[in-house]
Amino acid sequence: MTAQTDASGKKLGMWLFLYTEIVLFGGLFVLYAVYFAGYTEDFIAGAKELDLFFGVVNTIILLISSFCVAAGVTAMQKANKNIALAGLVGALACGAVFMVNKYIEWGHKFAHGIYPGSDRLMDGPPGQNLFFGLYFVVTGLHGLHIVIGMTLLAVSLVLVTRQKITAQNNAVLDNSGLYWHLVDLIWIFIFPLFYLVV
Amino acid sequence: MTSFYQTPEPAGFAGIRSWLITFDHKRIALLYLFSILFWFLLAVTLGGLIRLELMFPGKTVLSAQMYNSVFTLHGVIMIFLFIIPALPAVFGNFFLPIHIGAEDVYFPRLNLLSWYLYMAGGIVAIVSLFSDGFPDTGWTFYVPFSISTNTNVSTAVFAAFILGFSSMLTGLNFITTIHKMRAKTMGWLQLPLFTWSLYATAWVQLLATPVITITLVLVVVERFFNVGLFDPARGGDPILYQHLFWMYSHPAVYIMILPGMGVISEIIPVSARKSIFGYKAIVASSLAIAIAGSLVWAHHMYTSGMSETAVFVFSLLTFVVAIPSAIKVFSWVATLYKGAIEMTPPLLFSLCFIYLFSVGGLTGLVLGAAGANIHVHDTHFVVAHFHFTMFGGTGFAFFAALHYWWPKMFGKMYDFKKAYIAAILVTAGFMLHYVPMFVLGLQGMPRRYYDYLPQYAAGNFFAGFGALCMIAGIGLMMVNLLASLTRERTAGTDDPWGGVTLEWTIPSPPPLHNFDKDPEVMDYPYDFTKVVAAGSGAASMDSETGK
Amino acid sequence: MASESHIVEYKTLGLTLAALLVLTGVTVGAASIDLGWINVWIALMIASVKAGIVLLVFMHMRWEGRTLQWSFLATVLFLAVMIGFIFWDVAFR
Amino acid sequence: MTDIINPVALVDRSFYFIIGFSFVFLFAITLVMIYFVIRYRRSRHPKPADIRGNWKLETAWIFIPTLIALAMFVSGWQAYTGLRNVPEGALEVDVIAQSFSWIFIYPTGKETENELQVPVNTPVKLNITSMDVIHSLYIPAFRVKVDAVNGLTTYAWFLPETIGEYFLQCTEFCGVGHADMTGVVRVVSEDAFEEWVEEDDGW
Repeated sequence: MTAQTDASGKKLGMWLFLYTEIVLFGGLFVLYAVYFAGYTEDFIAGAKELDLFFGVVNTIILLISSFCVAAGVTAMQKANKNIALAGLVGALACGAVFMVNKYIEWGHKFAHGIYPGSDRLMDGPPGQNLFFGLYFVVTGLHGLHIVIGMTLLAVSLVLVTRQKITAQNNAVLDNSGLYWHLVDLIWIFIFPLFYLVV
Repeated sequence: MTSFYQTPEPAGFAGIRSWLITFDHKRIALLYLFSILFWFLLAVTLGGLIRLELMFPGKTVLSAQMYNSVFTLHGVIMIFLFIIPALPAVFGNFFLPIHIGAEDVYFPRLNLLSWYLYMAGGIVAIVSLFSDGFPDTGWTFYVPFSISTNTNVSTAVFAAFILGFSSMLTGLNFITTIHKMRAKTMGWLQLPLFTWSLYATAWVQLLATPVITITLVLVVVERFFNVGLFDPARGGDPILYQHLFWMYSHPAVYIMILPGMGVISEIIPVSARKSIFGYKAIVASSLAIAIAGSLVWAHHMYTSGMSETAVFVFSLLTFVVAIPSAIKVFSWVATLYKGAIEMTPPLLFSLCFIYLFSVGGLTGLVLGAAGANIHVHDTHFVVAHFHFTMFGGTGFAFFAALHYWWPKMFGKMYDFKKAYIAAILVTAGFMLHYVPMFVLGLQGMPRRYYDYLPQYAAGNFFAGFGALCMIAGIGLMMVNLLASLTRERTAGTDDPWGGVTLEWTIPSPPPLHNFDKDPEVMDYPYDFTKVVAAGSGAASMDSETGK
Repeated sequence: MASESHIVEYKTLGLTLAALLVLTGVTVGAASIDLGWINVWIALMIASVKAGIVLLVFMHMRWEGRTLQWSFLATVLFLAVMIGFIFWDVAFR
Repeated sequence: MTDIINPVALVDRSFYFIIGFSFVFLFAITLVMIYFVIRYRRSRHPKPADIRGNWKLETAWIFIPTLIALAMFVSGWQAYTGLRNVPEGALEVDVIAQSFSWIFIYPTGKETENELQVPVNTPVKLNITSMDVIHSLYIPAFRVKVDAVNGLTTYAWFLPETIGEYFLQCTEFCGVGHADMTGVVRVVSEDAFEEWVEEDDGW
């Protein structure tokens, strides 16, 4: 019997897992699509209340972080440990900034009386409640994924410094990278759906 | 040849640990087997309580609130802890790697994690019963009721969430295993049909399960944060919840039945000692069921108030799904034609499967037709229908698989005569149990009713009586199987039925690494010419095991 | 082995990032012009292009085998069915 | 009123059409299966044939069931449209479901609880909604069933052709009183209905 485990299977497994993540968010996009169709005006009004600045900055941050991770993976393939580390640190820093931005942004909304079950949403038009309900659920779930992704990247970082991830054996880094890109991929859709439907 | 039971694992894996931290797919399969049997018997007991309560009008053994919790728990356990994992997690884990000539699944650690998640889900479900009153929503958790009821819905939903994860990871593992670990000479069209059915199932598990995950998350979010996404007063749409729920739960029906069909596709050719009829058609129908089955979810919702266009589309698609199932049934029967059929307990269970599943499928046509559905929707007719498919189908396939692979898993043979009696008792009890429920449904008795109008008394009495017969049969079957474990190893269990797939080429129970030398893969997985030439069969086997 | 997998050069990655940033600018710009309901579709189309770029380059899908490429398409198709078929109900209610 | 087709007949026709074919299929499959198992048992027929498929047969049993299934779909759809197309001049009654009873409101403003009184041979349209969770109005005798959903008005109609009492039930699980959420449909003569609906009973 030959050893049947090679890295291509690990990658396939990771992709299969990513499919489940895509469908997971897909369920929320179903809700979005239906409620957008039903309450278009309210959704547009809601989107105007979101701070486009934060949306754009967070988009750029995530794109840069994705680049950092991709560069890190390339560096590792070339056995260039220091650049790989730099890439991971950069991505982690971007993730942290993203979360801080999110925190500020949510804080602003809370301060304006916009949070699930708040008087303003309870008494306002139904579409507004739905828009912000979805906003909090979707960005909350996405934020959770950012945290998970950062954990994975941090683990990879440690493994790289300990030489556990090498040019020949980089499945963990590869897969963490894929996860991070997926989180970015989902944000690419969240951004226009919530900030740009004005 | 030492079997995987005797082979000691590395240091630190001795005793109970050799089971609790094992990565061996066979041991994990057995962990699943016994935990699944436990949940199954628990849920059977709960089902028995339901029937007992309904056997006579008025209050008999349960209060109304308790009755609602019992049928919810019965549904949750049967669906999430028995039917969905039964065949993939037990027999898939045990035989999928062997069927493709592999040493283990691709992610052995993940496999063990799936079992732990499975057990954790079950325990959370039970905990919710003792903490704050078990949810009384039914396993469908329909909003707004599931959001407004005071019982412990969140815990039960969380249990289902964990169990969904477990099922998803099993699917992920199987797909990777089938893609990456097939014996070098094994092409896709040399896979046994059970493996094919698991492959189709795994894709459904993988893609459909996240939908229920997010739906259940939304229910919990609604309960804790009061977001109002399904609250009609605040713009939410309760029917949308039903869409999301059935978007998973209808494909889940095929997660349940496809592996069962795979088991039958193994047993029939071996018993007839003849190639399966239409191998490619069966493979194609498995995939077709998986794909088309994902497009028909809203046929559970004809009366929900959704649009008539949707009723039209989903009803039409529903009839399309009927075809691949019909192909399978025809192919099984055609396989019997001009075979050399030997009656064995697994074959008897398989024949009962074909009959009961056909009843389930054909009554499904009544439910698929928009107009006819309206009358019987949410009545006992539906309950009888899905028990015919889920229990008469998947349940009987599970029993057939137990009897078929038991000697391979344990190296021990059970008593045939008791197995036949059990099979007949279960089937007869089953008919007496569920056929009256069809009649009750047509008369208009709704499901989930704690009490009923007087005209339904006779039917409910018969159903209750049948349920008791069925439970007796299940008890006999379990005793018969488990009693065989106390015996010495039975000789001749390596290949008692004359099977030709790879598991029958290795000793029973299999050695630790399954294959000591590279398996010899046949060009066609159901080529019985050599077995026919060699002769011999299970009948001789039985006289040896005897008393 | 992993070392056999395709190596994407830094330059390619850099150009990809540049393209993504430009598209982000384009989508924000497009949103500021009021075209009614078309806005949403434009935004979604640009988002799909961006997602495609991330997928093909950053996630190496461009260099993967058919199994991954087809299964990814199947997932997207499943998602499309989920969203699309809902409208058999919602759009005609 | 004779030109109105009672959807009950359509539903039953669809049901018998489907169940009839199903019985034929079921008996055919079961008998053939049992016959094969007995006729080709190993002791009598030890040498199996090696048949791996037959594309003509397989095409036939894909094609023919497809046609039958489509016919079943059509019959079901006809019955469904019968249930959905309300004839003109129907008596409109508003139905409000709540945990755990049914409220019926007549055009005159009269309200009843758990009792629906209708005149014979007049089509009745029910406009149904719910005040809380989802319920489902089910009148087996008239093959009527439709969910009552908060925030949504659904409808159903039926044609009572015989004077008498029928029962109605809730078929969407709604909580501890679900099984008690039953009521009665009283079909009375037109005169009796007119008199009843006008009388003020203190609501």
